[in-house]
Amino acid sequence: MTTLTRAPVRSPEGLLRFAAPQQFYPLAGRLAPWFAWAAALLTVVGLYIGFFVAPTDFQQGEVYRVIFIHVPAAWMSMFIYLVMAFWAAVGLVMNTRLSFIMSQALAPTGAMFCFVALWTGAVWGKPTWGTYWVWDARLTSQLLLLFLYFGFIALTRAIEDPRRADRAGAIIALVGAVNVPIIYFSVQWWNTLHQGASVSLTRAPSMASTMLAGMLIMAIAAWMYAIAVALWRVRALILERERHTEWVGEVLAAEAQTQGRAR
Amino acid sequence: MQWESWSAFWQMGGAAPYVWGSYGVTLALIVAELVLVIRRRKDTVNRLLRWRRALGKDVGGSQARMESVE
Amino acid sequence: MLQATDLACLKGDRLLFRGLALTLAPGDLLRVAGPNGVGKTSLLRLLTGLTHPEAGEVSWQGVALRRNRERFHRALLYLGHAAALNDMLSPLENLRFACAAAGDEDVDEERCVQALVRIGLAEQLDLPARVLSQGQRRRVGLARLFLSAQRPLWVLDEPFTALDVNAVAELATTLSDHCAAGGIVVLTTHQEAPFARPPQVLDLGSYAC
Amino acid sequence: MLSAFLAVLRRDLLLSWRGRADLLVTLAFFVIVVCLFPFGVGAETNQLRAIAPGVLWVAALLASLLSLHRLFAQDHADGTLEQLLLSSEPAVLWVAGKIVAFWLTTGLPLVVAAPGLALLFDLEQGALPVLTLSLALGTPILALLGAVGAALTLGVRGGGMLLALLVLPLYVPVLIFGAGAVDAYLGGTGAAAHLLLLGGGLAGALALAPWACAAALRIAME
Repeated sequence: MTTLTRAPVRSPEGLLRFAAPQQFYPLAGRLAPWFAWAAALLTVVGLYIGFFVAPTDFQQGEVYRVIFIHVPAAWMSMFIYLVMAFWAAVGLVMNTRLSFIMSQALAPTGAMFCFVALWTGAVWGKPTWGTYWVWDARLTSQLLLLFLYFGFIALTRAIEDPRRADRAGAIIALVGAVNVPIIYFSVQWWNTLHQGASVSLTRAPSMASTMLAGMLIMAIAAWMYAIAVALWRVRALILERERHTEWVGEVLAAEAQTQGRAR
Repeated sequence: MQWESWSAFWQMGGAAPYVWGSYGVTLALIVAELVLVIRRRKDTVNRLLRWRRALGKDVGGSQARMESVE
Repeated sequence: MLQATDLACLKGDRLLFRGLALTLAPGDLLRVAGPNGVGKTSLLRLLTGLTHPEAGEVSWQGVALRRNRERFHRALLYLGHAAALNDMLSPLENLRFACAAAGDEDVDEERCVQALVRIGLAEQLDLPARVLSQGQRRRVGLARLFLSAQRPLWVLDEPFTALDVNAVAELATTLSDHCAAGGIVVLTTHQEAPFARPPQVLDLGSYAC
Repeated sequence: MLSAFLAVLRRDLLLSWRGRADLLVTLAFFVIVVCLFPFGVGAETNQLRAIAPGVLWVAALLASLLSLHRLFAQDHADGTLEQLLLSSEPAVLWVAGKIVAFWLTTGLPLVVAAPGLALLFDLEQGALPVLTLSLALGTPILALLGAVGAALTLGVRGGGMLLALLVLPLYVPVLIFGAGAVDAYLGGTGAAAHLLLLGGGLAGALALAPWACAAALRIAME
């Protein structure tokens, strides 16, 4: 016997799934400025230490001061990829939309840091090695990481259905994350075979503690910056995704009012 | 203090183009990213507001029906 | 027994329908009706487990599809909008592949030939599929009905399209027989067909958002 | 259990045979790309000998990318993919069948043709078996990884370019160990380590890629 009925109430599980972005949106809006200010403050402190406290390097002279952005950027670019893959995995397993949005919001910042690491590495290389680019294991895997970022961003942008874009992006992020260590070790292997260990970015162990302090503070600043920007981007993505819900309508109405007042 | 004068600071012991080139590009990229993020948010809000207004009457109607369902 | 509770379907950023529930027991023949774009195909694909609902759940014999995929797919025959024919293969090759890929290991070449002859493609058995007419292509897909009697649940998207009057009548008889034997049929169609007893109708338009 | 695997394998091989002109295009592309290099870098024998492994490997990699976007496209367009996803057999099996058929029709010809082309670069005779073996182990990895990319970009606008962007970075380790195997043999250190690593990579890709590919196909049908 066929029965065709209209369900009276939504299941609680469904409600929960719809609700998560709604609660995160205002939270992200409240948190982001704090992270942004922390980033700005730490950058000022870090750069002060880097430029005015840390001594001149006895081998490289002043050029080494690029380290205060190069190393944090390189760390962030790798770490953000792993965080992206983590959110992708969470999204695939738990089926939560917010996780996919998080991983997509992180990608452009990760790519930016990746490019910064490459650029500063190359610029640093010219006075140190006499050439802008060597096919050093780190630089090369950094370059490939940039391509992985581009692939992820291009794929998630090219697919129009957001559900499919989320999941397809998650798979490529995970495949990439499995490959990042493989790429790194293979490039290192290849590098040692072809050039020997003559050219390496490995820094002297006797790094002055003020140098290290400046670098670490800059790394934390990069962290704060990445979080702030990702949160802001998440907000825009959430609005876009949830546009057919009631609460986005309310948010938009409030935005329209403030815009009107500003004019 | 590491520097004898401000001009010594800007010259960076002869490595000025490399050091300031790195910092300049990084700063430019960060500013560009921030601008893009802020503009993206504005664009999204404006586009969605336009979208709501365009659908205005329809949305209102179906909204009412959805509420009557629940 | 096929059961759906509180289904919501999102396509792109548009909510097609929500709050849809249905229960189909052996012997039921359900016709999904509604204007174009209301989500008839989307509903059928939800019921086959090809897509996942935005909210709600589909279950087969009381177990949710995602926990029961293999058993459910053994019980299901879905014929979609596209005929699943490769133009470079003959109807016979296409049909044999379709059965083997679906997991019907007991279907041999002899039975495929019989099915194709019965549906009126005796002369086209070995021609490449690209020379077939629309109606003939549709028939190759429908030939699987004769080989899938052991699959209780048939989900058919527009099975009557491009068929002539006689073929429509024959197909209606086949579907009615399947239901009489305890099967379940869900289909979409825009045309009336002479079923043995009138199908139940689900008007999707009334669930639209 | 294997019926879906065998059915897909048999059908795809049959389809490739009926459309065999397409296969020759892949092979011709491989040959032509390899032959372009002497024009670009000069025909100095020692130099050609030195770059031969890399050239052959890069050309094989590009050639295997050439027809990759067609791996699932036809089945996607005509509805066969839907039917396969509704099979009661596990999707991993028939996905593996498709990948095997794809490699047999596009990868294997490259493996067979490579030693002949290597002679054009005056590669040492003893290195030919190493080259062949490295390609035989490496090109299946390319097919497996590529299949994941092909499934992800199925039906996406600009899919072909996107596919290249997605999979080429992932191909780099294969290229390194593949070309490296021949270099290592020529350098006298022996190719065993490289070939073992390639073999390990193949085992890993065989274990993981069909799953990822099946998941990507399910996503693509949503």
